[in-house]
Amino acid sequence: MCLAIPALITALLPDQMARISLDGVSKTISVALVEDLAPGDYVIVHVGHALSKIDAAEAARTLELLAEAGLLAGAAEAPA
Amino acid sequence: MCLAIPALITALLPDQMARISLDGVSKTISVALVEDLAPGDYVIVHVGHALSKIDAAEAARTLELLAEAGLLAGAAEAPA
Amino acid sequence: MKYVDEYRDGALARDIAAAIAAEAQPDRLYAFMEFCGGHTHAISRYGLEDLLPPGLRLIHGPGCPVCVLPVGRIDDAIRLARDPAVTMCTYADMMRVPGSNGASLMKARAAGADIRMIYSSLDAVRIAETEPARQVVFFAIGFETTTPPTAIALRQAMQKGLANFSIFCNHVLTPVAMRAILDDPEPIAIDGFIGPAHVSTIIGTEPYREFAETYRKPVVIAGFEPLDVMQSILMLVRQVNQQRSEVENEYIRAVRPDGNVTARALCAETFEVRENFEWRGLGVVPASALKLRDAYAAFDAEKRFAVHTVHADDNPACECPAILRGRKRPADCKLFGTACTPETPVGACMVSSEGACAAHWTYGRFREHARSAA
Amino acid sequence: MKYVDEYRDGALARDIAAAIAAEAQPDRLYAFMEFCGGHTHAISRYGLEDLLPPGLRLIHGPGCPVCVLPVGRIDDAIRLARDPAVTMCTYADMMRVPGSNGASLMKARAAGADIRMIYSSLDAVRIAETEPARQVVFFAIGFETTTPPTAIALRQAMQKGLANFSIFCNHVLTPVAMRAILDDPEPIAIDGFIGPAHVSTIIGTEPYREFAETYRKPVVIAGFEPLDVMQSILMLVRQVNQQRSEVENEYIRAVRPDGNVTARALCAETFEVRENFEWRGLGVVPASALKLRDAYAAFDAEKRFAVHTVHADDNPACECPAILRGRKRPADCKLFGTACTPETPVGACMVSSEGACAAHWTYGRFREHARSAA
Amino acid sequence: MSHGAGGRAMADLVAGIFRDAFANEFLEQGNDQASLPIPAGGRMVMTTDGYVVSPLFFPGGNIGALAVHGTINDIAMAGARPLYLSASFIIEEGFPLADLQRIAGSMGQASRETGVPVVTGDTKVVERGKADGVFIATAGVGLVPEGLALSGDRAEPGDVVILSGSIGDHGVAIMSSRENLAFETAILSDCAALHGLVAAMVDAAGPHLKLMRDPTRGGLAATLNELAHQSGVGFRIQEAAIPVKPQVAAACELLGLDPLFVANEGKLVAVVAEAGADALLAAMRAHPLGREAAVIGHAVADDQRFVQMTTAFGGGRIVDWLSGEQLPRIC
Amino acid sequence: MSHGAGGRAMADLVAGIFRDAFANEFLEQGNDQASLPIPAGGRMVMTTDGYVVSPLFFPGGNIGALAVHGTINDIAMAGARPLYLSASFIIEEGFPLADLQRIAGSMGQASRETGVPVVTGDTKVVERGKADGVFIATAGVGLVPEGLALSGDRAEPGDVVILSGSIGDHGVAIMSSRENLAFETAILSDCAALHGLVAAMVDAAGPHLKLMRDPTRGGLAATLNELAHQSGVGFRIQEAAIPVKPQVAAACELLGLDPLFVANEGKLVAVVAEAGADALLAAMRAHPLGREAAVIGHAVADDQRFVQMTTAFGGGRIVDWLSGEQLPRIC
Ligand code: SF4
Ligand code: SF4
Ligand SMILES: [Mg+2]
Ligand SMILES: [Mg+2]
Ligand SMILES: [Mg+2]
Ligand SMILES: [Mg+2]
Ligand SMILES: [Mg+2]
Ligand SMILES: [Mg+2]
Ligand SMILES: [Mg+2]
Ligand SMILES: [Mg+2]
Ligand SMILES: [Mg+2]
Ligand SMILES: [Mg+2]
Repeated sequence: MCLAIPALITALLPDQMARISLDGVSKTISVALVEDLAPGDYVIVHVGHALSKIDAAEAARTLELLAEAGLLAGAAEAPA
Repeated sequence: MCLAIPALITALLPDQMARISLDGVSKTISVALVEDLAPGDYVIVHVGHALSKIDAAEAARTLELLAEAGLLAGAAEAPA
Repeated sequence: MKYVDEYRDGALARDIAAAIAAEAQPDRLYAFMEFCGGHTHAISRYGLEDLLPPGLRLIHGPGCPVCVLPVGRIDDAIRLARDPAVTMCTYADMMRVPGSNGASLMKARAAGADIRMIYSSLDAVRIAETEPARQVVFFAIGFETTTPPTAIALRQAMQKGLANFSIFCNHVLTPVAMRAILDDPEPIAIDGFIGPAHVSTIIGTEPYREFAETYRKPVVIAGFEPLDVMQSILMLVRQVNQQRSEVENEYIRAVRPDGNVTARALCAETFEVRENFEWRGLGVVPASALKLRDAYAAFDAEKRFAVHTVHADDNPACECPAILRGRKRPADCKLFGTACTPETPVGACMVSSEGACAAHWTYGRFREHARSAA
Repeated sequence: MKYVDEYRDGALARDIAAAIAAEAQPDRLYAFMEFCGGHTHAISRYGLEDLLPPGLRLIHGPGCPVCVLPVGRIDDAIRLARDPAVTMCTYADMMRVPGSNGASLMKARAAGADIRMIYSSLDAVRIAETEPARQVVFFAIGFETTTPPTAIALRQAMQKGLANFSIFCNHVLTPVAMRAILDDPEPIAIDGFIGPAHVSTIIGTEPYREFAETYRKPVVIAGFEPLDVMQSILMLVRQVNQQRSEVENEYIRAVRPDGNVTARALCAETFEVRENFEWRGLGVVPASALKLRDAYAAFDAEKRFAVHTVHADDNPACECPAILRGRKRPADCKLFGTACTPETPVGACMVSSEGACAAHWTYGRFREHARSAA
Repeated sequence: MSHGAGGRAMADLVAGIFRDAFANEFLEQGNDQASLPIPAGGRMVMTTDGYVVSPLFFPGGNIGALAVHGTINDIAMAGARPLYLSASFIIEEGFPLADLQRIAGSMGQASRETGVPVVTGDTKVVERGKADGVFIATAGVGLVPEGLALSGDRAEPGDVVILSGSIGDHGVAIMSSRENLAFETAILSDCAALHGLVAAMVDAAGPHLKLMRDPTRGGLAATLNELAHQSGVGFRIQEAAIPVKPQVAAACELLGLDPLFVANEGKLVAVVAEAGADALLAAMRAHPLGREAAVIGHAVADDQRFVQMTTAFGGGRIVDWLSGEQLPRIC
Repeated sequence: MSHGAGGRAMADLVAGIFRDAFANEFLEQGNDQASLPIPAGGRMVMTTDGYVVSPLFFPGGNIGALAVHGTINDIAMAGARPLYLSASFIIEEGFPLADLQRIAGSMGQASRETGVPVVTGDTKVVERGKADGVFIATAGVGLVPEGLALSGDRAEPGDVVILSGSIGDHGVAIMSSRENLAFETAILSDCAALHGLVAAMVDAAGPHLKLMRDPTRGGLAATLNELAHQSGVGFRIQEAAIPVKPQVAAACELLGLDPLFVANEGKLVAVVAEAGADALLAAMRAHPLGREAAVIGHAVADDQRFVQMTTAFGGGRIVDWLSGEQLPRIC
């Protein structure tokens, strides 16, 4: 696999570097691979590099889909 | 001072080296500085080099002189 | 952890499991391959198999760049590391991977080689900068996810004018490996793919289209959290039931259709495709790996140190090729748990904890044991 | 040990002591300088002063090559050793000798410098041969005794074509230092010299003739064993009593009149006299030390590493200059036993155990203590 | 520090730094061994550990405090009262005296706070490059009350497994201070002496208490596997019951590590007969070092000696021993 | 050996090599501490030492035997019966297992021969270049009979100083095996456990015996100076009375060393009231490890605490502490 984890950008630094935070753990990473970042964004971090920005709206939509799938199951299990 | 000690040559080795022995302790040294050595000779050894061959006859003579000095002292101490 | 914990909700997982159970047809078998070790890890770590109906089987794919690197390349790395002038920088994952005759970077280090475990590709550049008297070689491994960080390290080294930095490039290509599995002359029992999470953040969804359209295998790109996996299984079951074969994207919060354009452009400029590359468990696969372009020959460790990889055979008793194609299970291998354990791995599937055999050893054995006890 | 034990016979020593007591005139003082630390060592180690009449005093000379090396040259050696490319090879004696600000090779090594203690000059050659990537510098120190082994090492290094071997030459000359003491403008209370043992095996008896003939000081070359020293004192008492001043040779078993001709020829071919050299305790003494001849410039560490010695002052409270000339005793120095001890030596006389102050500290204090208690 | 043998400088150093830091009547005796009173009754326990931590100073402690607490804990795990410690130092030439003083100071403080004196010691200095700053080996003895016989082989099916608090703090604190990993967190090592907690536990659970062990190197996973192996049982534990601090979980995610395998230095695992479990848990929670104590599972009959875990997610897995050191991962 | 933490490989290694080598019922308990019976009566003594010898194998022994004998000796010097040992190993990555086995084997043999079991142990492996092969720290406890209170501060003017045998053997054996010194001799280290000799001495001299100490690092000179300092007396010793083997004397001449400062590992110095000296000497000479025992001097009143020596030659000198390590000299 490729171990990567979503983390919050807390500060942009010179030389395309940034500070990230993950539940009280912070670290400096490279953000050279991702454009248009701002503090407050979440990025997927892999081997000290941001690979991708997390799309908050899509994340919310995925959670809705998950909940929906669960609900459907409830519906399916319930006598139709 | 120059720490040096008389040791017995037990074997001559190639490249102007030799084995020496000192009361059960043996070691390899350079004998490049002393000519005409043979096993059985005693040499003065300093920083891994033989500096000088011991002259057995002179050594004996020195011991005689020492004994003599002692005797003289005895004579001197005795009522003249 | 935001964007993590919410995808690890066990209650919701049981609901989705119920949906899968409800939708899966009891009279047929479903076999899905999760290509990536990340999914294998989630499945094992969270015990997802306990939540799936008996007719649904997950096949652990070759998606671990550590596992698939062939013995010959490990031997190369060890040989490079033993050069007294060389400081070898490697991700820690590679330390225990066995080369020929049980050699490994771990053992080479114990025998005196200067090998540093790094966390980021940029650490290797920093070491080259700090220790100009050393020849620093970066042991670059990984799929499309890990390739752009290598390209960035190369850029940094060039900017800093580091003449003592070079890259031993072993980056490999995910879609090519998937195709190699599907192209196997013997029939493959795979009904669909759980598609890579982080690889897809770089390459996007487009490269999987051929598997859906040409090979008629549904692909659902999924995140590495357990709910992502559950959801993608549900989506695959639905495609199968509806006789669809499309590329769907469950991991839409991080994966765009065109992936990371910046990263891909950088990689295209830096690397070119190798004619052939050997994969542990899959054999030689044409056009399945990358090397540095000629423009960067000065930074290519293979050129600087005249590396000539010597092929070394895998153990013939190892069932990895069949396991990676879904034909056998780890417990079917004679070596499993005897000659081959995580402490002394024989084949690709045991090398890292994401390998199919290692995952079964670490997380799965008790299930079989419980079954046999029952 | 043959040629050793027979010269350590305490009973015979007491007889010779009796002879000295009998022959020494009770109404006059005798002050003899043993130039060499070897004699100082024998005197202290065997407690010879207890065997001598009260009117006979021994003055410990500067005959320890470790003690007399000035701070500036120690600083040079430390500076060389700190060069990351350099492996400094030194006789262990030099390790603790203080340079400026309490620096020493021991501390430099503790701080990471690559410093090896060697037993023989040839060990340095062996290290250079074994470790071709290191710049091996041999810290050559010593009187005429230790100089020929350095010349041999140079010959070996040349034969082996070792481009990574060089010599930091600090060899010094015994007769020149004796003359410097005698040439002091203030009067010197020295009635005669116990002449060097092992130095004389190389230089022979001839170089001392000027001290007997010009300066009218008797010289008796003596072995380093305690009976040799006792006997030489007796011989000096006799010369004084008979108003002779000759060069006599008590150490005739090892010292020939012309010394070691082979060794001297080799040294003459290898080294030339320096214009000036500083001695700790004696100051700058013209023509008192050796350097490599220009023909061997390639092996001269001073040239290879552009060594420019910076003079560093001795502690002005240190009484070494007066002690080395017989005008004061260690206990007369304010620093003795307080600021200056063998653990933290301030002056030349405390640096090695053969220095006058160190010998008094180690072996002699109790005598003074006994006196003051009595 | 300079490399030496038997010199006065070294003797003075030992006398100065350590005698001051550890000051107690036994060390004052100044001999090569300490003469010590033996309390009446019971059996003696003895233990030793070598401490080789890197870096030597880390958030929440240093090698010195660790060397005191760790050995006290191994004594305490037998239910014993720790009596005396010895300390052997192996120091690399050139090691800063100020650091040695800080370490000795921490040991002295730990020793005073725990009431366990360092009664005898030794110092060796080795050449530069032949050690790594300083290594400390401590040994300790303690007195275990007659009749109490805790041992790793006493777990039986049905026994309850209790963990005294959150896991992974020490290992994460150490990793956060390693230069090459370069992350920052407020997590401190949990380094602490557990004999006080243990005394309360022995009081509360009496003969129901079967064994205790501190999950140090290899973490909770290694300890449970050791115990399973030694007792010939399996364990079944609940992931959801195991306390893990959010920062520890986050750091582990970042490095690809599993908190179950990360070292602790102030935690213990107890196995207790079911009848004593409630009393034991209550006593632990009443002690400052056991406030977060939790039942995490129980022993089961299993001739495979598996440690099985129900994940927080609801699935099942085996918690295996690690093969070698857990290294930060990228895949 | 590979660098690891808490892995099964390491646990197996410890179990395999050390359990086999040290085999005893206490170690068999398999816990992180050993539970031990305490014999009745008396006080306990505890000691520790770190062993860092180079080379690890030398004529007459190796670091393993040394680590057992040395710690037993420090216990025995209190007149105590050694009971139990602990052993902590710090091993450099890449250290050959065969060498470790040899060392463990020697320790096991020494432990069996002396009847003092190694009851608990620990192993740490550090990265290559961060140690020097293997370091061992042993600790030990022993039981000293009620009423016996030997201590370095008990020498009084008039007391007799007895040395148990020839000096310098261990140090010369070690030096002869150091590559850079390169000399050969038949001298073996005197490495031996002295508790048997000590038991005979305690029996023979009873309350007359004041103290014992083993002249290890720094040799006889360091030990006498330590004792002078601790007791506030001087010593006056006779060089001619001190046994030195001819090869030891010769090696010392060659290297410019003084046997008085060279380490021993199987010798002791005893200080005894004059009334007990003859009985003590006789008892020592009757024991295989004390056959060459000799009265070498006596304590004197001296507020300077000098160790004075009448040389074999008839003169007098002070035997000082060494300033730092004794190094081979050329001048
Ligand atoms: S158990 Fe080992 S040998 Fe067998 S298939 Fe798996 S990896 Fe290959
Ligand atoms: S005691 Fe020290 S400072 Fe004084 S004269 Fe001697 S060497 Fe110089
Ligand atoms: Mg290398
Ligand atoms: Mg250097
Ligand atoms: Mg322990
Ligand atoms: Mg422990
Ligand atoms: Mg423990
Ligand atoms: Mg000690
Ligand atoms: Mg001790
Ligand atoms: Mg000891
Ligand atoms: Mg001792
Ligand atoms: Mg332990």
